[in-house]
Amino acid sequence: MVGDFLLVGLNGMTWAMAVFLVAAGLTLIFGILHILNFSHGGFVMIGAYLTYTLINQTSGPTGIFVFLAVAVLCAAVVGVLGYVIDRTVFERLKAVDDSYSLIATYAMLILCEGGVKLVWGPDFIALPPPAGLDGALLLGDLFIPSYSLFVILSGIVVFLVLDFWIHRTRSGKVMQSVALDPWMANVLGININAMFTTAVVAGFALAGLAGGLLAPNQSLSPGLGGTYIIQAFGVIIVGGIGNVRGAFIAALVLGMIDAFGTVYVPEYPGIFFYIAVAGILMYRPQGLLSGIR
Amino acid sequence: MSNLLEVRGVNFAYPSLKVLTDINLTIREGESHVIIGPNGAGKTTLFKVLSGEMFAKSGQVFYEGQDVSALDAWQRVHRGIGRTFQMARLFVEQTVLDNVIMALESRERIKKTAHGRWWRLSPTKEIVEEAHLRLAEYGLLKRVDDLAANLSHGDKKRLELLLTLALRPKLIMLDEPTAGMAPEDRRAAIETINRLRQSEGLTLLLTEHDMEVVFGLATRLTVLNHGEIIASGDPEEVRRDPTVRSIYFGKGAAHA
Amino acid sequence: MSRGQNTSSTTSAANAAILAAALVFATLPLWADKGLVFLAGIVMVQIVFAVSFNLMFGLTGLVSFGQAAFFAAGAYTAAWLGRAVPELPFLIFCLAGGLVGALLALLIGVVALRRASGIYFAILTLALGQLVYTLIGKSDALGREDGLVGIKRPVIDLFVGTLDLSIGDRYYYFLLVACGILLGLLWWVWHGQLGRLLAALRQDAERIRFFGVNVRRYREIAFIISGGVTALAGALVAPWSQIITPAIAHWSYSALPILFCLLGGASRFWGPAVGAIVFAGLEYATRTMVGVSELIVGGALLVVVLAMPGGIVGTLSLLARKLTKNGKERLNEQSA
Amino acid sequence: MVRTTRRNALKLLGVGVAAGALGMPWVRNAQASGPYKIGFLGSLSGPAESLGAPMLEGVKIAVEDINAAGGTNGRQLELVVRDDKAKPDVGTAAARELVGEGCSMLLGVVSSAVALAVSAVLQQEDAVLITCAAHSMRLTKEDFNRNYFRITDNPFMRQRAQAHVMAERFGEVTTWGGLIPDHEYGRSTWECFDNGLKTYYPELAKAEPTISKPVMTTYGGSDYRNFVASAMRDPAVGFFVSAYGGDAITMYQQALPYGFFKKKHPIVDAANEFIVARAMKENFPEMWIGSHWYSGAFTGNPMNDELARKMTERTGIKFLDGFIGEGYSAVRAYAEALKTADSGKTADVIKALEGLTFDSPTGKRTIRAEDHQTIKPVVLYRVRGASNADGIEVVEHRVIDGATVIDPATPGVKLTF
Repeated sequence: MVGDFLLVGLNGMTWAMAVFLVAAGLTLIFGILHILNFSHGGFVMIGAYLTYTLINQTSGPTGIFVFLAVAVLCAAVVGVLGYVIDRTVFERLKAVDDSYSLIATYAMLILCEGGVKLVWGPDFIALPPPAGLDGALLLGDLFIPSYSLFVILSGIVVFLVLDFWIHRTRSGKVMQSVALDPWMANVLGININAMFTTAVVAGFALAGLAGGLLAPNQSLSPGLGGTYIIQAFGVIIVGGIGNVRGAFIAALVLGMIDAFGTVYVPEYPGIFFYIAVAGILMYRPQGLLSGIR
Repeated sequence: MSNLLEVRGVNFAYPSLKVLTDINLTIREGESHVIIGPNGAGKTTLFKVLSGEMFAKSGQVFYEGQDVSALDAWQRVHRGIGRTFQMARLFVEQTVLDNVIMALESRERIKKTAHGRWWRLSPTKEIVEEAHLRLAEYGLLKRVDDLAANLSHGDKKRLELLLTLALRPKLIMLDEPTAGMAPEDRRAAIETINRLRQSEGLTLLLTEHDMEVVFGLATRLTVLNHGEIIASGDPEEVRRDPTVRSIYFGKGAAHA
Repeated sequence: MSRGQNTSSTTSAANAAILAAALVFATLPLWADKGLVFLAGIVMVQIVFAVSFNLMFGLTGLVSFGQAAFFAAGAYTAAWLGRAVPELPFLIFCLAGGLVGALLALLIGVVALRRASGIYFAILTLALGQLVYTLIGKSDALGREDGLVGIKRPVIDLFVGTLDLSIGDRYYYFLLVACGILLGLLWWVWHGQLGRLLAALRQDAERIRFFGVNVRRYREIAFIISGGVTALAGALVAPWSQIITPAIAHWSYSALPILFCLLGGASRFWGPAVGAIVFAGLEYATRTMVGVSELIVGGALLVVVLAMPGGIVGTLSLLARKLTKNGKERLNEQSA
Repeated sequence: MVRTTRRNALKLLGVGVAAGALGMPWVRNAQASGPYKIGFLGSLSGPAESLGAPMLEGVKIAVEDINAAGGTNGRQLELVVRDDKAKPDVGTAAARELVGEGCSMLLGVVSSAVALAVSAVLQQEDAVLITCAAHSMRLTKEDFNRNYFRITDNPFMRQRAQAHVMAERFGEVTTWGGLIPDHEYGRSTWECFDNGLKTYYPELAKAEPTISKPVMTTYGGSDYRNFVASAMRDPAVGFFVSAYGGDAITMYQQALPYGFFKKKHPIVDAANEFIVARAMKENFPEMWIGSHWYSGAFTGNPMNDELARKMTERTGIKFLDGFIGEGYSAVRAYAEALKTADSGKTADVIKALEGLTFDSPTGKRTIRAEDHQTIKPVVLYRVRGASNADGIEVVEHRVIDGATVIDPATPGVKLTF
């Protein structure tokens, strides 16, 4: 019974950290530019496909470090894509109403799907976890897949790095002030356009990184872009606008509720996520935490 | 003169900041009551509590002898309270005329007359005529078709006053009605407001910074400092009140 | 009186366009193939869906991301009643569908509007909508994941005789008339005192509050009318598509009216209609371009949004205003 | 891999553009002479694209073959292609459009939801539909109508045949569980498999099977770990899985580290063909998979060998999905029926199809006149990952005579056990 409880908790954690990895970049862009980037999932997908292709270029079994290196490389590539998109699309979205950015990024999601299909084809693809992460640890009679642990660890590391950046470094604090009051930041001589671009590039790089790290988590198909996006939306809104800490907490809370709900009320799998989102927003209409933190 | 608005023991606080402390205040019918005080004294908060935008943590607000403490702003408007804002609030995407029509129709909706039925496609002829009449009265007739957003600062203030008065309130609360106006406009505004009070039988409650306006308008004066009322009464009495003087000019000046 | 900035010439041009579109829809079965007629029927319903949504979005300024829940509520109610009590007249099913949608809107609206606003409201309605979606997919009476199939087109009793709508293009014309009536109603609400009040409420809720308006009540009213009419559109679509699946309650279906409104222009009554037609046209034109349709649809959408931030109708009317203004200036110069 | 699929996409694009050029919306002619027009309706985008695309390839090869051999009744076959995006409303619109263009003979359809939706409007549109994959039992049971035909097997045949083989081969495995997506198709496969176990274990293994309540899963998700954990806790040894496509890949991939496939054996996969195996390659755990058509099971049949050769030539893929064979067979069925129904009129085509026996890559097939279900061999193969160039190998295959596992023809009546 205790073992069951632990197992479900662990699965909830895995889900939570997977969604947090996707949500981290989303909440960063949302916090600074107030653009709810629908296409974020699309770029996570591109990161995953790129990882697949790069890993297949290497011969023999892939080790963890090669895998990590590839994921970081994909983050860089998607980050560059982010720079291009910032210049061509987001640049123009600053002047228009918030809801218009929703449709523009929705269009970009469709474009991502079309692009992935053109390059990689419509067939399902699977990438196995790298050597060393394909097994499981045995804790008593509890099976813990090492890849699950890897996802959990990745989520925590990404969170800690982001949190350190935002709270402990100068550029992070500047970013906070831009999010709070771009006008005032501008008055104080901060190049806010550069900060906007930094946020977008960082957000996209995080999408690419999430795609790379999560590529072995599920099957790859051109529909992958839509798989995580609604969960990620829920997480960043419940967490509070642009709040990385909030998103982290929200991911954990929602992941646990969903995992235990799915196990103990199997007739309605997946419904608990939405009940939790609605319930929390009704209790705390501005999310758990607010402001970029 | 009977009491129109009565405030009894009102307190208001934000989680870490006490804003209003034990406010007791009476507004008599027909008077022009001005509240003054330094920035951050709690004038705007007091206004919000009186108008129903925010609710006091404790204490009551009576209007025409009835407890209105629990009523929302829109309900207090139904009872006859109107207000303007420091920065004039208008429907900026609509024309000046449409703004006035919206106010007049709202009045009719409150009175539940045929002019205020929600399913009415266009405003009735009477409403449109009245709107033009009122605009003419305020010298805004030539701006009828302009977007409210394109009006000058003074015109915006004037239009907002028109809109508020169009609802025929008994008590009108003006939050710094002359803020940002040129001196000559100020004088005109004092004149208009005084004329209105007399012709329409209005009771006025204002906040104001400009002393010329304060003494041009006030029949009674209340001084608010750090969320407390430190003096209230005839303007000249208040002017001579030692506590007020000590707060404004420092301790020594009070005896001068 | 002059409201808005439409000059008479642009107004008449817009009227001509509306008339032409109505004419195309009305004569479609005479010259187009069945597939196109079917699509046109869907588009008509989607127009009502989008315009009723825009009552909240464009007029009142609330973004709901759960509008599909109302559409599905109407469709499922009407289809389910058609099975449970087939002897009752079809119009009762439609009205019941609308009523259920309105009630659901009341429920969701009261809860969501009381608590959240802005993007939080959008995500709250999204979550509530997904709840409805999941519950429909798990309900045996509603056919679970596979939906209700083989929905019959009705025979309506017209007092003087019965009209069998299952024959030929009759249901299409019925749909045309029904959607026309619903759009007429929405037009009335949009342009009438209520609509003007809601528009004012969007621009400055504080000001309208001091006009003695219970802001939350009116937002709820907008939400309920919007939900009710959306549900009516759903009720109408069931016998047309003859199958309904939970997909019509999914969040991606809620994204459609937002898409139409922004594409066409949310600030104008007919904007969402233009958006729906343009989007359907785009999908129709790319339907055989297997493999690249996503690229074309996505690309076109992106270009339209970036080039026309006011939507198609908004941008066109801005253009028209500029043109007529230039024309007037030129006229003035000439006369001078 | 990447290069071939891109070439495929371009080829598909070519077909699409040609079809688009043919399919002008204002053409409303139903030709009494000239070529017979056949409408392909299938998922060419969206989640089921990788199923619809090979189906279309099979259809195209059949049309080319028949036309190269002089056509039917001296008339050529003409193919018009439409995408249903696996959405019922898009499917119905596309079907109506095809009919409007004179294609009243429709075939294809991957998704059951689309099949049910299109099937419901066939009579109204005066068209015939032969589906090549849609497996919902409702189509030939409670929602049956005379204008609908199924060219392939159904869950009753498929899953009972699978249970048959299990009872025969793994008589000692008497405890069974399932991982079932919670939709009609999923539940229906489980009911049929459950029925098969109860029928064949006592008969063939002389043992009563103990069957657990199946684990019902979500679909289209990214996390199946909790479902896998539930299945691991289940005492059952044999497992039946009917998760599909990407969901199956995700589930298998997440099940691997738990040692699921070491603890549970045998695994029966309802219908994934080679889709999942080709994706997972060396990591693919051994399982028994149901298939519409497997070329290796019918070598020696000239139609089979020729189809397999052409397909492998075109795509470079060695392990071909069954959808190809079914698309091919559906065209063959129409061609055969048209020999007697040379008018091409719907009523005549229906009459000719009822009870029709025709040649297919799986040998002779007969369409039952009563409920329009085809009697055909049911195919199963045992596949596992391998360290060869393809990454997978077929260890063995079994073909069960369809007539021995088929359901009684009861059109209009819901299937009950």
